[in-house]
Amino acid sequence: MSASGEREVMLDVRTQDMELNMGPQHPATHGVMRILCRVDGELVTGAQPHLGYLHRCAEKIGENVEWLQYLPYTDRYDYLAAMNNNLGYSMAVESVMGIEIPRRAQMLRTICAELNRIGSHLIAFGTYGLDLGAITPFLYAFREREWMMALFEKICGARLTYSYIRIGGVFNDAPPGWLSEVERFCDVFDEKWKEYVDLLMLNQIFIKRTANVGVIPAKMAIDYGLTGPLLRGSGVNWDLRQDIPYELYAEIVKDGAFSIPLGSGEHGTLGDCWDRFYVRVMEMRESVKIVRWCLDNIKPGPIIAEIPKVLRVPAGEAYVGIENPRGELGHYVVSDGGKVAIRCRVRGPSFVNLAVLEEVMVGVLLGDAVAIIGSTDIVVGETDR
Amino acid sequence: MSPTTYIRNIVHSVKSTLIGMSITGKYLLQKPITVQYPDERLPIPNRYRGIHYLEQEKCIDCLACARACPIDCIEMDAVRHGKELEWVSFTLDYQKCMFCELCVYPCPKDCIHMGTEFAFVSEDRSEFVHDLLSYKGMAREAKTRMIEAEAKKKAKEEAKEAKAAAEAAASPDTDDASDGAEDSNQGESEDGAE
Amino acid sequence: MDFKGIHDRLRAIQAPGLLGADEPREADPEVEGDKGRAGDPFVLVDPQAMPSFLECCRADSVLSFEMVIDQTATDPGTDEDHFWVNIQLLSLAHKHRLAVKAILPKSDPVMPTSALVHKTCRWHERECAEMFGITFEGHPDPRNILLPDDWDGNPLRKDYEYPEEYHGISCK
Amino acid sequence: MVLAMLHATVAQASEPGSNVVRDLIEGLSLEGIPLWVPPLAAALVAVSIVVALVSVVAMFSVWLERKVSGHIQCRYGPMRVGWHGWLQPIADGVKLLLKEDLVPKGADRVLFVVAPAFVLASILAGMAVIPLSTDYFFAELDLGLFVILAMTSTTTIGVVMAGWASNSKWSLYGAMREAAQVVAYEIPLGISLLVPLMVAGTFSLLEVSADQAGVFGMNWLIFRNPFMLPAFILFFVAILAETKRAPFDLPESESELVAGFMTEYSGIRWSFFFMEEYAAMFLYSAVGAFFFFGGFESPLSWGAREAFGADSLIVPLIEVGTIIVKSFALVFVMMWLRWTLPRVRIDQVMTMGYKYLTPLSLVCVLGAGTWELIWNLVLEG
Repeated sequence: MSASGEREVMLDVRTQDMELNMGPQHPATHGVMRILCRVDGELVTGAQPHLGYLHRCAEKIGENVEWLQYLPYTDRYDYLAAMNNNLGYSMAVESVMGIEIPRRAQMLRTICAELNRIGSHLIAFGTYGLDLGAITPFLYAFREREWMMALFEKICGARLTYSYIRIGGVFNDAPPGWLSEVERFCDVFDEKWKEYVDLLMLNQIFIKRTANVGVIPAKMAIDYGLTGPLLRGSGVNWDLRQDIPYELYAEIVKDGAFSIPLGSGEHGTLGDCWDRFYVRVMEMRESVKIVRWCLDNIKPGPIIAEIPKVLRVPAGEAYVGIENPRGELGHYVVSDGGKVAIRCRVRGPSFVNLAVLEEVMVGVLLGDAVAIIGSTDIVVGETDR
Repeated sequence: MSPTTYIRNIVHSVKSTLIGMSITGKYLLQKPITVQYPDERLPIPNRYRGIHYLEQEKCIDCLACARACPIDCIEMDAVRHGKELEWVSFTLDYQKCMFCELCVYPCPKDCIHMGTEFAFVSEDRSEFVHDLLSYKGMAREAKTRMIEAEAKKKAKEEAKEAKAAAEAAASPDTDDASDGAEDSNQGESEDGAE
Repeated sequence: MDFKGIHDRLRAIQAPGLLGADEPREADPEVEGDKGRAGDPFVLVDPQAMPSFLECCRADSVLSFEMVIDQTATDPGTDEDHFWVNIQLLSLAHKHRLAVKAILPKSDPVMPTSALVHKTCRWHERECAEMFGITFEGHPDPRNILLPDDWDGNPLRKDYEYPEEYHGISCK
Repeated sequence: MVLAMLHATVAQASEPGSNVVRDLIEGLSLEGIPLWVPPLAAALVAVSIVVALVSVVAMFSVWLERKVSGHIQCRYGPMRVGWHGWLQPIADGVKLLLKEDLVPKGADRVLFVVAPAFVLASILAGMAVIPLSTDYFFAELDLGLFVILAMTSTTTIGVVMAGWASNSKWSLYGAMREAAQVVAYEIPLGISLLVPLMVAGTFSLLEVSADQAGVFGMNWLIFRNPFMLPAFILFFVAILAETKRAPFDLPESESELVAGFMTEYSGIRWSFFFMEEYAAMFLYSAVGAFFFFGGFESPLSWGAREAFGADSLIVPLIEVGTIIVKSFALVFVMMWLRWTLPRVRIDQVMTMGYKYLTPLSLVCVLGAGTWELIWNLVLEG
C-alpha cells in the first residue's frame, strides 16, 4: 500500500511519466486552480500549483478606494468567511487609528466571526466529504450552514458577502430575537455535530482514505508558515485567539470557555489529512462554546465608536493578524493620513497554506492527491485575491 | 497484517457502514427541509439587501450615495429650480453593484433603501442599468409649488421694483433697507415650499 | 516580549543588518507638515543582509522567530525613490511578533532571497517580484505566480500604467 | 451480442417447455410464409421486449435514485414533471436525445461510437436470461448464471474501449481502473456465488427458484446454510464493485477523474452508460434475488398458487412482481450505500478484492460445502 513500495515494483517495468493537468476546471480544485501533476500510472510523482485564475487585484483596489469603501472587497477574497475578513481589515485600520471599540460591538463581532467560522468549517467538512466521494454529508453541512446564513441575513441583510463588521464597530445592532435564535442554532448544531462525526469522521473508509496521507510534520509546517488547522493538525498548539488574543478572546480564554483541538495522529501519523479534518470538526464545537459565552455576557450598549463620516486614517502602518477559519489572515495597511490607503496587503492563509502542496503531493496516489488538496481547505478567491 | 488487524478492519468497516446507514436512513424517512421554490418561498428579513428603491420626494440630489459607492455604480442627474428638483435620471448599474449597502448609510434624508426583491433577469445587459426614479421631471406638487413660488417671487419683485422706483423717486438713500426686506421675504417663501 | 525588549535583544546579539527601529510617535507641532506616525513599531534592516537577519532571529533562543508570517513590499508613492520590503515575523514559542522593514532603492531593486531560510518566502517573494519588480537573487523558482508569465509591468507599483489590452482582450 | 441472443432464442425455440419465444413462434407459424420468418420475428419481438424492459428498469432506477438521494439529503429530488417527478427520466431522455452529438478531436471515432452500444448490448444479452416468471421467459438455459456473468463481464471491454477512444487522460484512467477493478472482483463474485450453487445444486435460474418453493414460499437458500449470509454479503460487495457503484465508483469517480471513462461523452451515448449501470444493478440484484432470496418464491406467490392453482393467470403476474420487488429492494440498498459512504482508494479496492473478499469467499465455500456434507451425512445417517 505504501507509495514507495509500489514505486519499486513499477521500476521493473519501463514506464513513462505523464503530465496530468488537474484544473483549472476540475471538481477537486475547489475553484479555478490548476495543479500540474506528473504521474506515473496512479502515482503522483510531482505537483506544481498554478495560481492566478481568480486574481482580482484586491490589493490594488485597496490603494484606490477609500478606507470604508474597501470593506465590501474584503468579503470577496475568502468568501466563505467574509465576517472574519471584515473583522481583520477593520481591526487593521482601527489599529492604525488607535480607536476603542464598544463592548457590545466586540461581542457582536465575536459572535458573527465564530458563526462564520462554523459555516466555513461546515463547507470544509462537506467538500472534503465530496472530494472523497461522500455526497450526503455535504448536503447535511449545507443544511446547517443555511441556517447560519439566514441568521446573517437577519442581522445584515446579506448571505455571503456580509460587509457587516465595519471600521469602528458593526453596521447594525442585532434585531430583536436574533440572539435567542443564535442560541437555538447552537443547541441544534451540537446535536447535528455528533452526526457529522459518526457519518464521516469516524467512518472506516474515510479514516483509511485520510490517515497516513499527506503528512505534514510540525517542522515543515512552521517552515512553510502554515497556520490554522494545518498547523494545529500537525500538533502545534498555536491559535491566535489563545496565544495573541485580540478583541474579547483574552477574556474568553481566561474564562476557559473554549479549548484548542490539536491533531494527535489518532488513526495514523501526526499531521495527516485526518488530523487536519479532525481539528476542523472539533473547532466547530469550540466555536459554538465561544458563541454561547458571548450570548451569556452580551449587554446593551453602543455598537459603533465615534468615527468621522469621511474616514481619515492617521499616517502610519500596522499589521494585524486574526485567526481566520483557514489560518492567520493578516492585513498590512499603510496610511499617509489621507482618505485612501498607500498599501493594503492581504496575507491570505490559503495562499500560504497552498505552497506546501508542492512538497506533500509527491509519491501519493491520485486519489490521495485529491484528499490532500481537500485537506488544505483552500479558497481560491483568497489564494489569488 | 496480523490476524487481529485483519478481523478488526472487517468489523470496523461493517460497523461504521451500518452507523452511517442508520443516520442516512433516519433522514430518508423524515420530511425534507427544502421548499419548492417558486411555489413556496422562505420569508425574507426586513434588512435584506436586495434591489434598491428610492423615496424620490425626499431625495435632495446631494450625491452622498454616489460618493459612498465603492464602484461608482450610482449616477444621478437633476436640474435645480430654486429649491425644486427636476429629475432627469437616478440610475444604478446592477452589473457592477455588489449590494454592500454602503450607499444607504450616508444618506442625509434616509431616502435610498435596499428592498427585498432580488431576482433580476434580463436578456439584455442594458436593462441592468436600473432607473430608480418613479417619475421623471417634476412632481405636480413641486411644479405648483415652484410656480407659486415663482409667482410670489415675481409679485414681490414687482412690488419691490415698484417700491424701489417709488422710493428712488422719493429719496436715493434707502437702498439698504429694501435689500434686507427682500432677503427675509425670500426666506419665508422657501419655508412655505418645504 | 514587547517591541523594546525585542529591539534591545537584537542589538545585544548584533543581528546582522540591523539598522534601527521606528516607533509610533505623536505629531511634532514644531515641525511643519509632520503628521507623526501611528500604528506598529518596526525595525529597519539592510535588505542585503535580510537572509542572515532572519536566520539569526530564528536561531536566537530568546527571540526564536520561527515563522515568517508575511512578506510583502510597499511602494510608498510615485515621488519616493525606494520600496519597502515588509516582513512580519512570529515566534510561536514566545508569542510575539516583529515587523521588519527593509528599504530598497527603486533604481536597483535587488536583494538576496530569503527563500532558502524560510520556505514560506518562496511564494511571497514570487508575488513581490511580479508585483513590484523586485529581483530576489538566488530564488529557486523565480516565475510569476499570480500573473501570467508574459504580463508586462509590475501592477502594485504606484506608477503602473494599466494596459489597454492583453492578447486581444480589452482591459478597460 | 444480438446474434448471440438470437442464437440462444432460436435454439430454445426447438426445445419443449413454456417459453415466450416458442409461444410466439407457434402463434406466428402460419401457412404460406417461409420457415425462417417465425423464429426471426419472434427473436426480434423478444429483443424489443428486453430492450423495453431494460429502458423501463433504467428509467425507474434513475427516478428511484434521485428520489432516494434527495430524501436522504433532506430534499425532495425531482418534483416538477409529473407526480413527484415520475416523468423526469423521460424528460431527461428527451433532453439527452436532443443534445449535440460530440466526438472529441483526436478521438478514435469508430471505437468511440461503438463503445456505448457495446456496453449496452452486453447488458441486454445478460438480461435475456432473467426469467420473468416460471412460465414466461426468453431463454431458459441450464447455465443461465454463467451467461449472465459472462455477458456482464464483457461490459468492461466496452468501458475500456470508451476510455481509450476518448483520447483523454481522465477517460483512460477511468478505463484502466474499471479493468483492474472488474478483474479483481469477478473472482469473489464467482466464488461467493458458488455457495448458493452448491446448496441449490443448479445453475438454472428457474430451477433454483423452484428449489426454494415450500411452505409460505419461505424455503429461501439464505436460510438453508449458515454460510449463505456471509456469502451474500460478499456477493453484494462484489456486485457493488462490478456495477461501479459507490463506494467502488472509481472508474467514474467524479472528484478525482472528472467523470472517468464518460468524461468525453454527452447526449444519448452518455445515457447508454447510465442505462448500462442501472440495468446491471438490476441484473445483479435479480441474480441475488434468485440465488439467495427465493426467486419467485414468497408468501404471496405461494398463497396465489395455493388459492388459484399453478395454471392461473394471476400467478405469473405475482411472480413477476415478486422478482421485481426483490431486485429493487437490493437496488435500493445499493443506492442507500452510495449516498452514505465515501469512496475507497484504488489500492484499497484491490486490497479489499484480493485480500479480503477472495479469501473470505473461499472460506464460505469451504464452510458451506462442509456443512452440506455433514448435513447430508446426518440426514442419511
